[in-house]
Amino acid sequence: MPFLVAFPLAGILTGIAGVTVAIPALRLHGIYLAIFTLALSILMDDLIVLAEPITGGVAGKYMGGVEIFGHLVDRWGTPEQFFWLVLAVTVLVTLGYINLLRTPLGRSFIAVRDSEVSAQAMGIDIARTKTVSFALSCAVTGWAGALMGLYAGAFNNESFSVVISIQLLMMIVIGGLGSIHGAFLGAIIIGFLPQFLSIAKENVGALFGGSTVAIPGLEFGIFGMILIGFILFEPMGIYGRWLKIRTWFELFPFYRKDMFKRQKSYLKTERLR
Amino acid sequence: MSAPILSIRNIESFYGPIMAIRGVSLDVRPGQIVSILGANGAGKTTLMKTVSGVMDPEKGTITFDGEEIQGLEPHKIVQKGIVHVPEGREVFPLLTVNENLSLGAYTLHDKAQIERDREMVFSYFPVLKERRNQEAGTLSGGQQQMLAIGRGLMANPRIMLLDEPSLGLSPLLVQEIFGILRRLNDEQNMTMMLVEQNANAALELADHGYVMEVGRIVMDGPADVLMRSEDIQNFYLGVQEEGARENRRWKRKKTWR
Amino acid sequence: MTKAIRRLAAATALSALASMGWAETQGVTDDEIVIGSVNDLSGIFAAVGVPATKGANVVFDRVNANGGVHGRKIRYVVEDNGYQMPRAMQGYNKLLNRDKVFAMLQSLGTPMNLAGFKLLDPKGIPNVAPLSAARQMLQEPMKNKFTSFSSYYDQARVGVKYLAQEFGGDKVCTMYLPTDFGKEILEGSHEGAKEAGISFAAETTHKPDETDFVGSLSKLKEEGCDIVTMALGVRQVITVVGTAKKMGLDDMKFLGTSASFLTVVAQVPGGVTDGFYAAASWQDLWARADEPAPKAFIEEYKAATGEDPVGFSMLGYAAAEMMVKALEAAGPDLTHESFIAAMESLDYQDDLVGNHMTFGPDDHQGADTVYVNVVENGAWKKVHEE
Amino acid sequence: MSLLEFENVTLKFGGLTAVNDLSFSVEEGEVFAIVGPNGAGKSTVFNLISRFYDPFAGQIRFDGHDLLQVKPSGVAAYGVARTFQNIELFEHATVLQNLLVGRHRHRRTNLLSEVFFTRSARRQELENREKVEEIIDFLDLQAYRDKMIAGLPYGVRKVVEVARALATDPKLLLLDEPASGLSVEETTDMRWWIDDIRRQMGITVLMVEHDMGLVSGVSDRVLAMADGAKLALGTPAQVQSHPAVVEAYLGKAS
Amino acid sequence: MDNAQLLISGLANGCVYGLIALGFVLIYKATEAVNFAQGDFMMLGAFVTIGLTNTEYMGLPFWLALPISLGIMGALGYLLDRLIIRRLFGESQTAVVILTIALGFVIRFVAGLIWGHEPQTLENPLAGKEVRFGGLVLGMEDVAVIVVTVLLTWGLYVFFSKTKLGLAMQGASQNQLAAYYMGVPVKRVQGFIWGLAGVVAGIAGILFAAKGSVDPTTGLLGIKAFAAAVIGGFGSLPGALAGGLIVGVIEPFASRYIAAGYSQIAPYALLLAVLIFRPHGLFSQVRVKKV
Repeated sequence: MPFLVAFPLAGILTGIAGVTVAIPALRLHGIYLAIFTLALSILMDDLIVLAEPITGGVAGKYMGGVEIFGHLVDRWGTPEQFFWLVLAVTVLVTLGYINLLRTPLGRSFIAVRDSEVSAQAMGIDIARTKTVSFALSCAVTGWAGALMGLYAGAFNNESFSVVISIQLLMMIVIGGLGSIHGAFLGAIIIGFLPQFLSIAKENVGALFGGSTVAIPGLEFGIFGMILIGFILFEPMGIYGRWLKIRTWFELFPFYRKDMFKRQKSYLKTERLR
Repeated sequence: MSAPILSIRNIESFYGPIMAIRGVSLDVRPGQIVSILGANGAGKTTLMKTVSGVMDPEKGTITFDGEEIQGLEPHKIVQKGIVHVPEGREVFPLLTVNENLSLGAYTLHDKAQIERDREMVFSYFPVLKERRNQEAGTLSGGQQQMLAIGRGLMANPRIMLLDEPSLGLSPLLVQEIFGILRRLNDEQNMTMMLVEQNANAALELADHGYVMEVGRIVMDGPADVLMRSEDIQNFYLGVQEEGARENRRWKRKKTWR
Repeated sequence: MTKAIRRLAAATALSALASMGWAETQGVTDDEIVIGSVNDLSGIFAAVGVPATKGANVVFDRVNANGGVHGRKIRYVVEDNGYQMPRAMQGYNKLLNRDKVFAMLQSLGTPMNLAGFKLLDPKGIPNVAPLSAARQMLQEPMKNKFTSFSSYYDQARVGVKYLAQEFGGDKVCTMYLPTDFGKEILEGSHEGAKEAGISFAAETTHKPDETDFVGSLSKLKEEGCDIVTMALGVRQVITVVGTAKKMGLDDMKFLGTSASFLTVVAQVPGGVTDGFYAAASWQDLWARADEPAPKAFIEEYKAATGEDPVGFSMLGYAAAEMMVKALEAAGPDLTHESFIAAMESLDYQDDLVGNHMTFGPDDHQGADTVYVNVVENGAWKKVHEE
Repeated sequence: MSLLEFENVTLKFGGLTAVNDLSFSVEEGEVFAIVGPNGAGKSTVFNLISRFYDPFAGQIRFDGHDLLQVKPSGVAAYGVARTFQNIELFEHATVLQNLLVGRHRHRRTNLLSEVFFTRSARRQELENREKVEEIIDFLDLQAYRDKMIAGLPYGVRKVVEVARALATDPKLLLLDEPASGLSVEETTDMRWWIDDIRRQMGITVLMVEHDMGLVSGVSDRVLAMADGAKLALGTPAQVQSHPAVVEAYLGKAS
Repeated sequence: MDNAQLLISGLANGCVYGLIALGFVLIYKATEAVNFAQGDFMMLGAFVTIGLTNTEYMGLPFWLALPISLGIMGALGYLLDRLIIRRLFGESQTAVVILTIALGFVIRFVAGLIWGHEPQTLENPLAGKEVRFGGLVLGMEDVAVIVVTVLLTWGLYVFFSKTKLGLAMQGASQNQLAAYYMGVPVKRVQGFIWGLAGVVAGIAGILFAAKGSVDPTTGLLGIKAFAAAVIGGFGSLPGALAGGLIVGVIEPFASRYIAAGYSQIAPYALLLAVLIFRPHGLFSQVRVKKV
């Protein structure tokens, strides 16, 4: 099957998979939904192994380059082409996303998030909205998976583990929750951080004249500390920091230090639905 | 006239960059009922929250019984005898009515006293007794309001801060609640600071009134004097000539603006 | 006949080498050789990757301190893959493009290695002694791939055969995690049962977070299993053996592979693991702590790192020694071709791991022996080799 | 035919009867108020119309449709909009976005045309915005158009909720305590707005309210409820002077 | 007979899940935050005790080490709240969730740094002893786990429902503002509960380390315990125990009777089934909001 057919199809199929997941998950909220999806991801691992004829089981599958209009796009052979392919997909998806957010469907997402009762009273079908959101996010993730496969060249049941899901979540936190900017900023940081750390590690090692001795888990440790730092000092992520800097310049010289100081706030139970 | 038990001087509070109260000063004397009137967003609730410590003031002092209490943690302020009765949605929804009342007496230790108080609350609000084993979240809006007031009474406060006790209550209940407040003031000499939209009832009950607009106190005086003021009558008591329909959008300028 | 063809191939390779003699080999400068590794330093196999890396560093530091190999210092760059595919790919990328490594040593993880081959093979970069005992480590093109030891498959196969002959069991069963590691051992157990002429009776599957094995052991008991091979996490192996003892399944022989062949497994307090078998492709370190080679290693490792070595430290050390030997044999004119030729010429007795390492043009697996060991009084004891 | 008909509706929660054999009807074009003590079942009537609860017995018809046959999200499609006693706005969105959500029942586009923002999607957005701006003008919300709900004062939120309900272009508007917590000044505004909603927009209004001044000022008919059942029904003056209503609800003074 | 054995060891194992789940529920019940590092706390508790007890480390007598390590764990829990979590007071619980996930990374890193990555077993007086009745065998550690878990669940249940402080904690989780209005020192109460959760994690860790062995990744068991808490209906203490027991019992029966390849997914499949049919767990703590 040509890539240009297979690729959209991948999104559609994962979208359908998203729908099948969404239907039983419709009545779930918060932690219940979180653990539901977590359990699913654990199950998925085993399903991939069980579905060996399709998935190649533990041995996994391999993916070479693909041809688009006669251009060979291969991670290893023609990295520039690969880059353009990924960039194009990312830009298109982001544009679609922005469009969605300014049209009825996108607004109904916000409505369902903030108040299910009044969304219903506005004529929004909660079940359908949630299902569509699952389908869309799964479809986009499916494309990401396809590109990831093209990037890694090989994938099996362990390629896409829970740890990656957690990492993705962390990306969003570091970038800034709930904004497209934040997602990109976070992805950039998380993408470069491991490489940056290992480079830094070598240089530090060289500085002290020692060898590049590895400390087990150092990266995750540092990663965790950076995250804790962000949540404590810049809960809005890098994007939030950027907004503050922008405000500072916009208002200069009228900026007050406590402009973003939070007044005490208090939580109420989320056990009422 | 006795010395004020609660005295607020030049308080300023912020929500982020927005100044919600801008230098408010007021006094409450022992045994007095003080009403604060004002439009929505004038800063009345913010003022109360600042007194009870759930918001920090940026400037100014709050003196209670000779001690400065501004910026103290809220539970310390409760221990000193200031109890804030929030509007009705602030009950503990998954606890029973009885448990809500017990928590009201959190700072007290005399078990017999607590049980007496509980019976007193039940006598004021019989419906709460009927529903004492029901989860508070399942009560109707008005019943939650009653529970919030009853819970405040359980703390045996020296001064009660009441935030819109009549919100969402039927006219009959509003009368009853204000009757209860009156009785508390008469029988137990309870000091109260009251924020109300129902200015009629509030001024009727109060000894002294303050009017807040956009974070400032713009007017104050004994309740009966305020009730006679033309501005108050126009803007807070709803006493206005039912003019011709054509004039209905015409708004009189408030003299203090 | 085949020999002639091979010689011809070697000759063409040589002439090809000569024709691009100026082409610089990546990762080699006048004073440095860069060796890379994509290892797990933080994920679920950190307990393997970390000591192995330290062991290798001990060797490289010593060699560097003594002036390096043919005047070149060795720089060993280890990337952490956290046992994740995308991280592994990033690691390979960095090593190949930024560090321009000459060869890879001790990359961990079967799927990660397999994916890495896609990058290594086109550049002909050698992958030496990967920390994976899967058979695919020597898949085609085999030219640039070298492993030290026999695969899990062979370990399970030989172990089952030994136990069958020794104790006359007639039913083999396998407890495994459904991963590449588990499947290898499962297949090896099947093959071992076939070769021993007994039957394969049952299998049970598990999750890495499973902590209770009463159910699966009852099932195996019900099926009448005599020999149980295990492809589980280390903690789980200990629990399984302990639980079986409690349940009184004394006739069941448990067999692990090199993945369970760890000193800690033998040293579990209370003799819980006594009587547990492990088929591995090297010999235990601490059981031979008094023999000269292990003793010297333990001392050197302790002096360099300040801690006691474990089995994987020994493997890392041995792999690095092998790398150094090959680099030395390749001579001062170091290219991939000269290195591969040197690797293929290696033939030495490694007293530390207790193996004879031989390579040849069609033998890229160093040691072929499988050692069957048993825990006795808190230590591993070798009972069989094949 | 009446616009909204309740016919012998009964609803029980566990052992508790929340609505007891209630019948009433709302005529097109009128302002109909429900009054009654706290816990009388007034909000429950609204929630029945919104289909949040299934009645135990009885019929609810709107504009000739059997309401009991539709899902909660289908009620809006018939032209019923509502506000909530405790304000249920979309907190983390702007006033404008809240109002645009109100337009959701008029959505003609599908997922694909929205993702690609096709001509029809663009045209629809323009129409929606136009309609919403009309309502913003009508309720004097210009100053708050791009403000987040989370930071707005209580009085403004109440108005925004009415605006959002109006954005759906309803035939029937349900207002649950529109004046509670409002100052006298704001209540007066609300009163004129309700009047305009009925007169200028031709929308029928059904409201629950405690402020008898507002109720008698704008409503044509009043239903007084107690314990889930009908206590009295008639003009504001009739109901206000009904002895049972005075005893259970209004008390001495009024 | 066979099944009785499966049941009883499943119960013992389920109690371990229940113990960790108790920690989750404790914090949730008092603060409505979810501490995703609870499993890592347990691992830490196990290692702290190993560090105090085992001969290769400090070699203290077990019964002396026990209170010390529980004290350390309690202090760690309290300090965590005091120094970190308290700064997030009043912020969305998502922040706490992500923070504790990150904290888990850090704890695993630190534990690996101190105690290494190889599995270790706690030297304890119960090791190797077992109880037999009829043909059933149960390790002494298993008996200890069951007894301690049941007592602890009962004790905490009484604490929450009968004592003033317990009531105050429940109130504080439902409405922080109102709790303050009642004079409940909400932050201090939360610090106390984090400390208590640390102690519970310590107990779980000690029992777990005595029963099997621990390494720095042991904390990932927390995911399964979290699932158990959710099955029970997050926020209910008896629910946590029930959920733990269900998961614990389903495991041995699944691996005994369900075909290989499928048996290991049984607990997760069960979790999905429970959530589909009872979206808020068996002992649901979620109510419908009145509008």
